[in-house]
Amino acid sequence: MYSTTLHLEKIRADFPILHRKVNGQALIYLDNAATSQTPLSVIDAISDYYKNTNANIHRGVHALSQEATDLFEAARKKIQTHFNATHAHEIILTSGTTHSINLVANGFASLLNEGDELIVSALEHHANIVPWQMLCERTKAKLNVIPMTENGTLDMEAFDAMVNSKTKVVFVNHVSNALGVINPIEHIIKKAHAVGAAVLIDGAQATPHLIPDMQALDVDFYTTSAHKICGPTGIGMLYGKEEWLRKLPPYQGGGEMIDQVTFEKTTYADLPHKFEAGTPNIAGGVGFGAAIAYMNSIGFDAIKAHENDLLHHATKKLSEIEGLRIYGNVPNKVAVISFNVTGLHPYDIGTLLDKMGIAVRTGHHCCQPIMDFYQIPGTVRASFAFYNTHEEVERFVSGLEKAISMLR
Amino acid sequence: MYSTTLHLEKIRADFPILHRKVNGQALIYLDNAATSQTPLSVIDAISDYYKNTNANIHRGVHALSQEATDLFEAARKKIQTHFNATHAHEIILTSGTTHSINLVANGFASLLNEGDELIVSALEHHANIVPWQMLCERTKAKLNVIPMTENGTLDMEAFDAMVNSKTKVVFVNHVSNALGVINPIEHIIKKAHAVGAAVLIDGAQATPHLIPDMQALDVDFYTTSAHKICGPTGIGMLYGKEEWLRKLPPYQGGGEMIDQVTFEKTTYADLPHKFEAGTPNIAGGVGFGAAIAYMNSIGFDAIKAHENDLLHHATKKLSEIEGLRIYGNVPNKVAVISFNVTGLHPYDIGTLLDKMGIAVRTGHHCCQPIMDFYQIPGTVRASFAFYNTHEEVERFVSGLEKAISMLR
Amino acid sequence: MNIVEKQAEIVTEFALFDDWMQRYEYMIELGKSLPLIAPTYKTDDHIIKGCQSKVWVHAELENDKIIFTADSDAIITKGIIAILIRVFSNQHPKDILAADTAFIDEIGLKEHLSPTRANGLVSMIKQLKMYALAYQTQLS
Amino acid sequence: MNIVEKQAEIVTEFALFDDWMQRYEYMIELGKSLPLIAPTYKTDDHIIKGCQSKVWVHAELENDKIIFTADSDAIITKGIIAILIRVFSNQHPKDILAADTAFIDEIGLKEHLSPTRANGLVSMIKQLKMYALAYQTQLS
Ligand SMILES: Cc1ncc(COP(=O)(O)O)c(C=O)c1O
Ligand SMILES: Cc1ncc(COP(=O)(O)O)c(C=O)c1O
Repeated sequence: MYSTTLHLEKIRADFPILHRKVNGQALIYLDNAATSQTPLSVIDAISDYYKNTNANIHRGVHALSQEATDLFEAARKKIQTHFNATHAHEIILTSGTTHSINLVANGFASLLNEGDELIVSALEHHANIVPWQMLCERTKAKLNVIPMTENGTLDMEAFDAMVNSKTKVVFVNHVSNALGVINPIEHIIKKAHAVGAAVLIDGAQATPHLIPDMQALDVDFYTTSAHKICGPTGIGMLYGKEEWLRKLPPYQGGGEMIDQVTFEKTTYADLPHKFEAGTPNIAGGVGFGAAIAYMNSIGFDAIKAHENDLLHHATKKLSEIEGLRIYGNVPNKVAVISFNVTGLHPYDIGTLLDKMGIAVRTGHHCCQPIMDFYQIPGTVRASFAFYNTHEEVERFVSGLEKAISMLR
Repeated sequence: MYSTTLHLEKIRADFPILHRKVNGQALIYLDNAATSQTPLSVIDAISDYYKNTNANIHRGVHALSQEATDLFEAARKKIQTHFNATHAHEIILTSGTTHSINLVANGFASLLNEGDELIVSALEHHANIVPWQMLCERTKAKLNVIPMTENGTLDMEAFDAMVNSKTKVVFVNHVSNALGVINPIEHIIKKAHAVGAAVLIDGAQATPHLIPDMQALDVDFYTTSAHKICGPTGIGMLYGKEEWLRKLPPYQGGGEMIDQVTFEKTTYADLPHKFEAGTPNIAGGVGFGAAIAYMNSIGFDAIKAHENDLLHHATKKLSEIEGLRIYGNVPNKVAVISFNVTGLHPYDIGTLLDKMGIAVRTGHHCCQPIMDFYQIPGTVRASFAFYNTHEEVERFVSGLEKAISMLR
Repeated sequence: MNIVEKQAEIVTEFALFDDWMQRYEYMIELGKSLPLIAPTYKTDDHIIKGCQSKVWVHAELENDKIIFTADSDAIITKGIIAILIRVFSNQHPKDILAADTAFIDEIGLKEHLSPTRANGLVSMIKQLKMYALAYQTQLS
Repeated sequence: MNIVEKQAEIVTEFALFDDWMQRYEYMIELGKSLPLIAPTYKTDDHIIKGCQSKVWVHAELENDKIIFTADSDAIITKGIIAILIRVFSNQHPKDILAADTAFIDEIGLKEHLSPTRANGLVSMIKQLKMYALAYQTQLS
């Protein structure tokens, strides 16, 4: 019963980990929103880098250093092309989404005044809340929150009423990691731009499922982590419009990001180096590029079609379970299902599923405000990737039924 | 003519890259201070992680997440043991030395007042200058510089006279990356502690050659990058004394580093998580642990003996070349030789050596103040590792002689 | 029964089961028999940190022995704390402090012994021993 | 000679050499023949960014053609800029703008063509073309 859009057997052969056993059972990995699995082509790109090319990059005159620089810059170029950024130097390679958002939030410290307003959404990951709270503490700017509604979407009327001439930055995720709901970022960007505010979109959960187009979105900042899209840990990207990246002061100080250093005065290097202090995660960058190439070799149209199949299949099956509630069960969402079963704690369900080899995430998913809204301690979250199968969905659902019967 | 202390043939077999050709010649890699090469055991640890265990760590109830967490925390433990830190939670895993220093400098922003003094040395890497300059700009603290002397050592009398009750932080590298000189950090730490100042030691260039003992040094902060000690890129450590790590506010905001998040108030997690926002470089951490294990399997006594051999051999040979000046040619140094040849530009020498397969670094080595002191555009730096051989030293010296004769 | 005997008893009980399902079903059963903490003690300062579910524990001294009561919002966690309390409740503080907890491994709950943060077993044991230490100090 | 002819001439010259040593020796030789920039132009605003060595370039228009002069503190860099100037100096701005630079690859200096920052060849070409663009705009 493999999907028709993808050659799943072949794809799954690319992922060694999908063939291992957990607690004596074949692993069913449904924790893709936390981190995706890594195909051999990415693992090999990293190994090959260390076996053949490893050297510190930029400024080295020797061949290895040049080759390593070329590999790293080729990855930046691949990322640029994938996200359709205007310039390669608009792609800052960071250690991940968290780093990217902190970089931007820190940069705004020098651009904000007391009384300025920022807008966040109630659906954000802590990574897109805490850095801005720190910024507000430093600048005395005010943080306004777009409220969420019972079905897990944003209250856009409230947002529209919230935007005004004091609004300086709006930061919202493209897709909520806790619920999988796709937010109306096009509208948010247009509305914010109308009052001259900058918009940062946290794309950590969107990029595994779709290709956001930087130029079409006209977004100011967009960020993701490689480990969410089949890439390695410790590397991610911050896209920033050139004009914004020029406006923001540098974040970290160190090598690479300087032009001239004296103890009296230091001047900074050009983009992208201004924001890439120190030796970057070179192997990580190379792996990130390989991951983008891998995903495109599968094709995002096919990925989307297959994932939607899985999502609808699973949603239908789960809806038949008594007392099961799916949070954020709206049409416009990615293949993530967040749910609870009346009277049962998500931790209990997760623990029993794990004994059956089924990996789901339980807890607040770094989104405590959403849990507070629903007044729940957490949810069980099953998140799917293109390498998951309908059989896995079946096994997950029957495993869940078994767990429920044990716990009731 | 392999060294007697190390089984070099066996060791070199661990490093695939050492067997490759560059510009048609067998590679001689003498750019170890920029980044060290990576043994198979580290490459395999990373590959194995992705093939068998990859999952997002902490808070996951499923087996993969637990296993990945255990691997990552075992690496932290290995690092703790290696550097003899009192607690594992005193080891913060960062993306590298640059990140570590920025974390500490940023933390002091809330602890300093106008008029407070900081002490830096003239021998620092930009990574240990620029973050503190940014801090001084933010806090109006004053940056004092320990001057250097003609032979590349620090003027310790000037330092002693500089320390006073207004001194709040002193930051010096253990070993200068541009010159290889070992600085008297024990004295610096004692003197600074006498006035209650904190000391950060940048150990990026010391840790490949010796094992600093955190407890014996009684240092407050110590930092290095894994890629300097046979580990992967994108990961490093910040050791901090527990009391100091508790005093410093968090650096980046995000997942993992929080206890409770509401839009009104956020509280932070305990050490080490308070300083590890977001998904860490998990595979990098695992590789870092493997690198520490690898270095210890060779043994630092043997490493030191062999590197000293290479250093003395090379120093002797180079000293015979007319017009060649070694900077920082003092007894207390690691296996790094920084030099110039009268009338020749380091870039020219580096370029010709590269054509002969010999990788050295040329330029300011991210230490412009040192270059300004000597009034030179840069130096040629040959930096040795335990896997280098006497034959390589010979070929380097004769290659250099050839380059000089071409350029003169 | 002393701590070692109680541990042995539990190990014997769990040895009857063939698979994890039976073990977990029994643990859930045990959770239902947990001596419940008085509602007044179900406060934040009785919560054990480091669990994904909430666990409250209270300790009282009776005749130089500690009586533990507890609760959790998750049933498996309740089972785990129930096992610990069955072993440690009604024991002298010094015996609690001296006890080892290798039996956890023997009853097939090894995965809960990892010092990571998702499960709270290590934190629970630590907390029970903290109570013991406090009362021990008070007694001596 | 036009640009293409000059490039062909240089390619022919370099084809005589068997190995990199001869090529570099010749380049160093060429460096010594570089039409030197007047000392007054050896200022920071004539420096080309992106080289590890310093390179100064100046351009003047004579009879609708650009005359380049230059200098560097490194001799190999001097050789590289000398080759570029030999090709581009005394040419019309529009021809300089239209020229391709594939000959660099043919004379075995491919490694200098990487757009990384350690060597400055790409920056040098860019700078020469910038001068050409400026004068071209002025002429039209
Ligand atoms: C002494 C010293 N400090 C700091 C650094 C910066 O380390 P990284 O680039 O790994 O952050 C280096 C590496 O070049 C160094 O040699
Ligand atoms: C929506 C969202 N934002 C931010 C993050 C943080 O990403 P990272 O941990 O890779 O920095 C995540 C990942 O958990 C996420 O899902």
